[in-house]
Amino acid sequence: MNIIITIAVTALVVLYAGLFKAKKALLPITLIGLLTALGFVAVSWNTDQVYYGMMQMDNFALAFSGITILGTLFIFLLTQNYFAKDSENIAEYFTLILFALVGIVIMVSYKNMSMLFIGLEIMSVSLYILAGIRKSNFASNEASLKYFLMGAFSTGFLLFGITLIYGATGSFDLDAINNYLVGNYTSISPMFYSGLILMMIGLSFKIGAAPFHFWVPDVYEGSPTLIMSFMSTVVKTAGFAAFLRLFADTFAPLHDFWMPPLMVIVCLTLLIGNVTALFQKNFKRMLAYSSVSHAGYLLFSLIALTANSANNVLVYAAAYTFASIIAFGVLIIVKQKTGSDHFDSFNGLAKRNPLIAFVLTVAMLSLAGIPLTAGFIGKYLMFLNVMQEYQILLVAFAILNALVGFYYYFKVIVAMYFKEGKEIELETPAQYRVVLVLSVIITLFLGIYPAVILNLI
Amino acid sequence: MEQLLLLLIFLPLVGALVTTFSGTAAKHVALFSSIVSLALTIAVVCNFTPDASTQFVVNYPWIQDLGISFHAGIDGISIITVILTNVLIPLIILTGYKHEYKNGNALFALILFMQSGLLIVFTALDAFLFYIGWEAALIPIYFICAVWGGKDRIKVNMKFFVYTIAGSLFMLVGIIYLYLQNPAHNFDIQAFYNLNLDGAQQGWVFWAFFIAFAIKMPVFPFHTWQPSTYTEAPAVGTMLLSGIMLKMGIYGVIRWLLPIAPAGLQQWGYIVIILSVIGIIYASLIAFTQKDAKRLVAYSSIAHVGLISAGIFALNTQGMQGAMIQMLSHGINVVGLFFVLDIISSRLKTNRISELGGIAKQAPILAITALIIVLGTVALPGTNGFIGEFLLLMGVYQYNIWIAAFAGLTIIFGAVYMLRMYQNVMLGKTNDLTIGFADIAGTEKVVLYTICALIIALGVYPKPILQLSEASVQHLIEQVTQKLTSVN
Amino acid sequence: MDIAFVIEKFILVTIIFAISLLIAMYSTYAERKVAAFLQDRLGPDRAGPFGMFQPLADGLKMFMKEEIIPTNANKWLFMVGPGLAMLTACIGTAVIPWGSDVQIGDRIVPLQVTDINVGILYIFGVVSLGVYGVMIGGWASNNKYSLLSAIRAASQNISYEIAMGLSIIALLLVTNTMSLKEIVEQQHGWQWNIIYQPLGFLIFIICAFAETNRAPFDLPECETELIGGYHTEYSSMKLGFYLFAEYINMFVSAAVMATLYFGGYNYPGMDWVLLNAGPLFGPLIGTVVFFVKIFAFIFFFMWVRWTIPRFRYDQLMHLGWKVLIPLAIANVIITGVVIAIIEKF
Amino acid sequence: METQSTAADFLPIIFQVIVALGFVVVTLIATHYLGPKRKTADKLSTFEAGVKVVGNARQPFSIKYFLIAILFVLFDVEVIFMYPWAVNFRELGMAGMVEMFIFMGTLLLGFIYVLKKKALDWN
Amino acid sequence: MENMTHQLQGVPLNHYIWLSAIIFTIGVVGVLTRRNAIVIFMSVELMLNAVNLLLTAFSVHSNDPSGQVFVFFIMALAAAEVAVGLSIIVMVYRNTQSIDINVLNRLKW
Repeated sequence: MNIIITIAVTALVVLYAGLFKAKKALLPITLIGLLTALGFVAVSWNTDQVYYGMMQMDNFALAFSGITILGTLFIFLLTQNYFAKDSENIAEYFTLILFALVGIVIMVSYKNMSMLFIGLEIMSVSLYILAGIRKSNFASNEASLKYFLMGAFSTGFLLFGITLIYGATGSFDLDAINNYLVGNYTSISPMFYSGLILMMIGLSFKIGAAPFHFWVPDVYEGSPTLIMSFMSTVVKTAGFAAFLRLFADTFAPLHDFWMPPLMVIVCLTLLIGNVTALFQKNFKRMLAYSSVSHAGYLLFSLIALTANSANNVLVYAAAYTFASIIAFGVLIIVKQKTGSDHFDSFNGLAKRNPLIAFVLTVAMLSLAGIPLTAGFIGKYLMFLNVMQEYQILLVAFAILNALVGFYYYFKVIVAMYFKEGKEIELETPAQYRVVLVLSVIITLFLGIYPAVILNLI
Repeated sequence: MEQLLLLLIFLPLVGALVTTFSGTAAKHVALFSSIVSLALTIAVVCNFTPDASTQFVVNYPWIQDLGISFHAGIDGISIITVILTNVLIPLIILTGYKHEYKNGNALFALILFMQSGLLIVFTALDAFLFYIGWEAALIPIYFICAVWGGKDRIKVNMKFFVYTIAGSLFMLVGIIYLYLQNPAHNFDIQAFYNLNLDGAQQGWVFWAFFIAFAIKMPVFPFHTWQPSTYTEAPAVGTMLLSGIMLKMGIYGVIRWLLPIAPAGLQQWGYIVIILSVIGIIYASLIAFTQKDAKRLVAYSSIAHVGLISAGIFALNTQGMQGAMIQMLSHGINVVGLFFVLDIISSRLKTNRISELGGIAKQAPILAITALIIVLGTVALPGTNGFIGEFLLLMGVYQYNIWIAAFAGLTIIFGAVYMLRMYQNVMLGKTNDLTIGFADIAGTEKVVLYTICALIIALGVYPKPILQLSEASVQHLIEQVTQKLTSVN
Repeated sequence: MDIAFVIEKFILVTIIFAISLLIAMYSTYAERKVAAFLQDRLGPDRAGPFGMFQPLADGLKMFMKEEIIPTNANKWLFMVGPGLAMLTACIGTAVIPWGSDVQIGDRIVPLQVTDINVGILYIFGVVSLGVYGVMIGGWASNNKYSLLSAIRAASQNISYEIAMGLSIIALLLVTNTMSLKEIVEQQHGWQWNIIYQPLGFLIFIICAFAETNRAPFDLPECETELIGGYHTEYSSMKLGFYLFAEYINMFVSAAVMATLYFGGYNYPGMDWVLLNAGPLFGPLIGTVVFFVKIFAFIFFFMWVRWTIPRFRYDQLMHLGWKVLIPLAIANVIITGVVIAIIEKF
Repeated sequence: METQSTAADFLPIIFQVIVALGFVVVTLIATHYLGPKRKTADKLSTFEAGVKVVGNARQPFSIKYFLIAILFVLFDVEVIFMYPWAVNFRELGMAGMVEMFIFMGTLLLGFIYVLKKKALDWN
Repeated sequence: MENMTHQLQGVPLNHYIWLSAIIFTIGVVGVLTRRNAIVIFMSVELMLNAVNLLLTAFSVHSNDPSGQVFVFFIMALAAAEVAVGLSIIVMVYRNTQSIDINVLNRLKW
């Protein structure tokens, strides 16, 4: 609760700081606010507070809050020189991101369907605007509109699902719903099943899982890169946390019912995400599709529900978040210099910018899941989880997809190291360097010694 | 004593780090580091008791929640590969001395990094650690080949990489499967050995592991990545690949596949042997037709490895011992061969056999050393190749006489195409291209002399090496037979 | 189905409907008379004594005029517009308590169409709907002036609606109910809400002026800028509807103000009257009092129209957003705090 | 607590709607037939103060109006939340009041922001 | 009177469910088939209103006020969505002079 209040107040303070033309103070205020929020995360660890039956700050919620806040913090650091050329309303963008973060924290800690909805909407509405902050840019406009229409559409599904479940159980409370499932296992209302499927569809839309992913690449590509990095890392993580909280805990008794459709979603997501990513010539678009495929891996943990599912998602999400932040950070720098986000603009990057090339390499290796990076641990845990139920075919399928993944992640490495290009020297602002290096350290550290994060939840 | 192993593994890493930031002195730093490693290896060998036990064991908990520990040690089998690695790395670094590499310090750092990965592979007693090392060794070689390679390097390397990683992912599945079967929920090798898997399970595990190893070795028909990769890779890369990396596959079979899934081996081993023999013949035939010396050596390597794998899968002491010794010899010989070719190509910019000739007149020392290496490769008695191939053939013979007969062809084939190549390249008329060929000097001499010395020494007096591994091999065979009887 | 109930309600509805139409008609007459009085002239005096039949003549004229629908206009919406305006104006009276229950024979008849527990919200809803009539008419005319005027009307209405809603909240803090009937009952005798909510009432009445598009907030009809306003293109009874709707709205808002702040049908000394006048006439006297209050408000509306000059549009928005809304919020807070102090919780 | 209104309480409103609707429809139809019909092109064209019609009226207008509409939607919906609170003010007591004041404070912050952004300035 | 009230109150829950489902489906079909951004948006609002209706019905049926409270939330957030959504549509319109979503296909997949 402190966390939410802190972030919300920070958002307002930033908004007003912007109003009174205190541009220099924006970032420091934001950072202080986020660090305070992180402090609260640490302080409330293991306390498992429930707030009015609406939110539960258990370790699950706190861990995901921590990662999303940290991710946001990094993304804020990447704002250096980013917005200035786009608009005067920097404070508003900051505020919107912070508001989205408030929604995210609510999303990961809800204990009542209404909070899920509210959190989701706070987040989504902020993002609709953020996607379109380049007002005169056509792609940005389009991204914003598409995201908005799709978001609102999926919210409709989600709400109808919630309503049906409410009709069946008479409550929005997760515990009550769970009790209903356990208590009436043999006579569950058909409304509940349809509600569950509708919720699954709605949430799949939100996290961009196939076949409800079609908006993802367009929206991601159209949005400003920084916003895209926020959407595809922090927001996605939150979406999964929300998904997980609902399905892994509350709906767990019905696992046999919802697992098959989920499996279809997972397979489709993996296949479509990977195969389409393979054919992209544009780094940003490739990242968009790869983010779809990562949604597939993340959903893996729900196919085989074990005590570790939640933690596995956490590890994977952490790995994915930090690696992606690196990728986006580098993309922003490169695009600022070359004006293009094609793979070609990375050609020969390694010669003049060994540090950038190195961090991006680590990020790509992590996304591809090479050992000694966090991404490997994430994938390993997912495989392990599914192997426990001996879904060998599924694992084989995932492995094939992982192979495809290597192929396109290495494209950029190939471009950087092995291809000749204009020898460009990138300016890496200090804050970028901090973020990139920190993220690499986190990625490698989690890859080499993941024990710190393995038993968090 | 444990510290010795840790030092062995992590020294190259430190070396790599220092090398990266040491500017123009990079190659010296790298060489120094590798020589220290070699010295440590000698220390290890001196302290090694030649029995079946695993020595220098280190066992630290690493990721306890997942049952992963940093568990490594050296026994008679791994010591051979450790020696191989640490002997070859300084030589390979030395071969790189003459070249003017762009970003040379990165190259040498990567070599050292790879050394570390290889040593982890060869000493790991924890399946997860083994896997980590397996992949850790792959990344540097990928970069080495792709950055400093020939003009087709990108495509070729991607193929190589995807092949290898595909294999290793299957292996990962196998490892996870074993982990789940293991009631103790850890990756300990001994626990894996003790698992009671039925025949079918062992069959699955066998294939999961075998594909990874087969791609690495490479066994026919998983070899398609190899010749082009060898050709496109820079000389150091080729040497690393053929000299050491290849042995990862062989070592993996001996260390992991055999003891864990002997029943699977029994079920499917004949297929592997047949594949190996097909590979031997196929590679030899192709080698005949090669116009490029580097490709020829690459194919010869496939043929040799085919024999090694046949020997291993024959599942007897001779075959296994032969494999051990041949791993070492093949590593040395093939590095030598590639270095000779590298010397030629760095001077003449070509490796096409038809364009060369008469080098011997211009560069007698090179010709002599090359001859020794070629003879070693064709397994002339008195050279290191002879012992290994002889033992391997013995092993295969015990398994099946016809297969042995076919496998024996390799020796003849090998002799024919290798010597023909030697003849065409070194002897004959000196042409316009080769007329100004300068003889070897400096570091080239150091490397080639060392290699020749090793070839002859091992050929004449292989006993110490055989002794080192004998007990462990014996133990391994016993273990496997015991397990086989218990399953059946 | 309870037939008696339905019949009773239909009769009541019809009566109220007729009365409001009548009042609206005569408001036009009154307006001219008041204007004349304020400007020291005579006003209509030809049709009937004192021009009493003037409204009837006007009405008849409306009926008999030619109906013009411009070719560019959207026909359906052009007709729906005035209809909707009239309709929403007419149904607003449904929840206003015209008097306390009367007893006719054995039957107790409430002088209120219906007493729902969200009466205030109902009125608000209906008033908001009224904007649609204006918007649709203005848009359907396909005339720039009409459109601009309609938009102005709409944004004016919605701007003042917020302040109005906020001022009502302060009132609700006092009354604790949204049923108009109950609100009136609470103001028994002379305990009118105006005593507790003077500021709220001030805000409300200003907003009421704006909501009914009456001067000084009659910008949508500002002839100097916008010709005839949103009904420039209208003629015949459709124009009549717009004009009529406006007067009915005035009547309704006068009634609402009287109900909410001036005790409705309550007056000092009513207990004594009720006791002596019997179950039928006692309440009817209350009703008369109520209508007196309404007329007073209507007169006030007219008085203001001919006294205060029209606002500029920016002044209007400024007043609505920057003065009334903060004031209304302050009013809510003060009211809340004061009640909290008095009740000591 | 409020008296619960039932669906039946809303029935008379429907009666009133019926009556009003009947009146409106009948009157519209009646005038349609009563008035004279002498149509000319000039009469049917859009009236723009006697000047020739310029362009179409369906064109974008000042964004300010749009802004007002959006702000209205937002503020009005937030005000809706206060109604239940106001009605139950005494039952909710001190806690309710503090909570609502926080809510109003937030709203006020937004309002001040809008003011400061000059969204409501007309010129 | 009693009779009538009873009849009004006695609309079975199933009818509400079917009604809402139908409205919801109309909304979904509207979103999927229409090309005008505003119409799509209105279809979405239709979906939300179907939800609101059903929630209220359930709430009354099970005598649990939380369903109606939820409706409040939905309304408030829908308002926020309307505000943002319309702004986006206006922004797009100003750039393209069109709100046909078919025009918006410069980003292809």
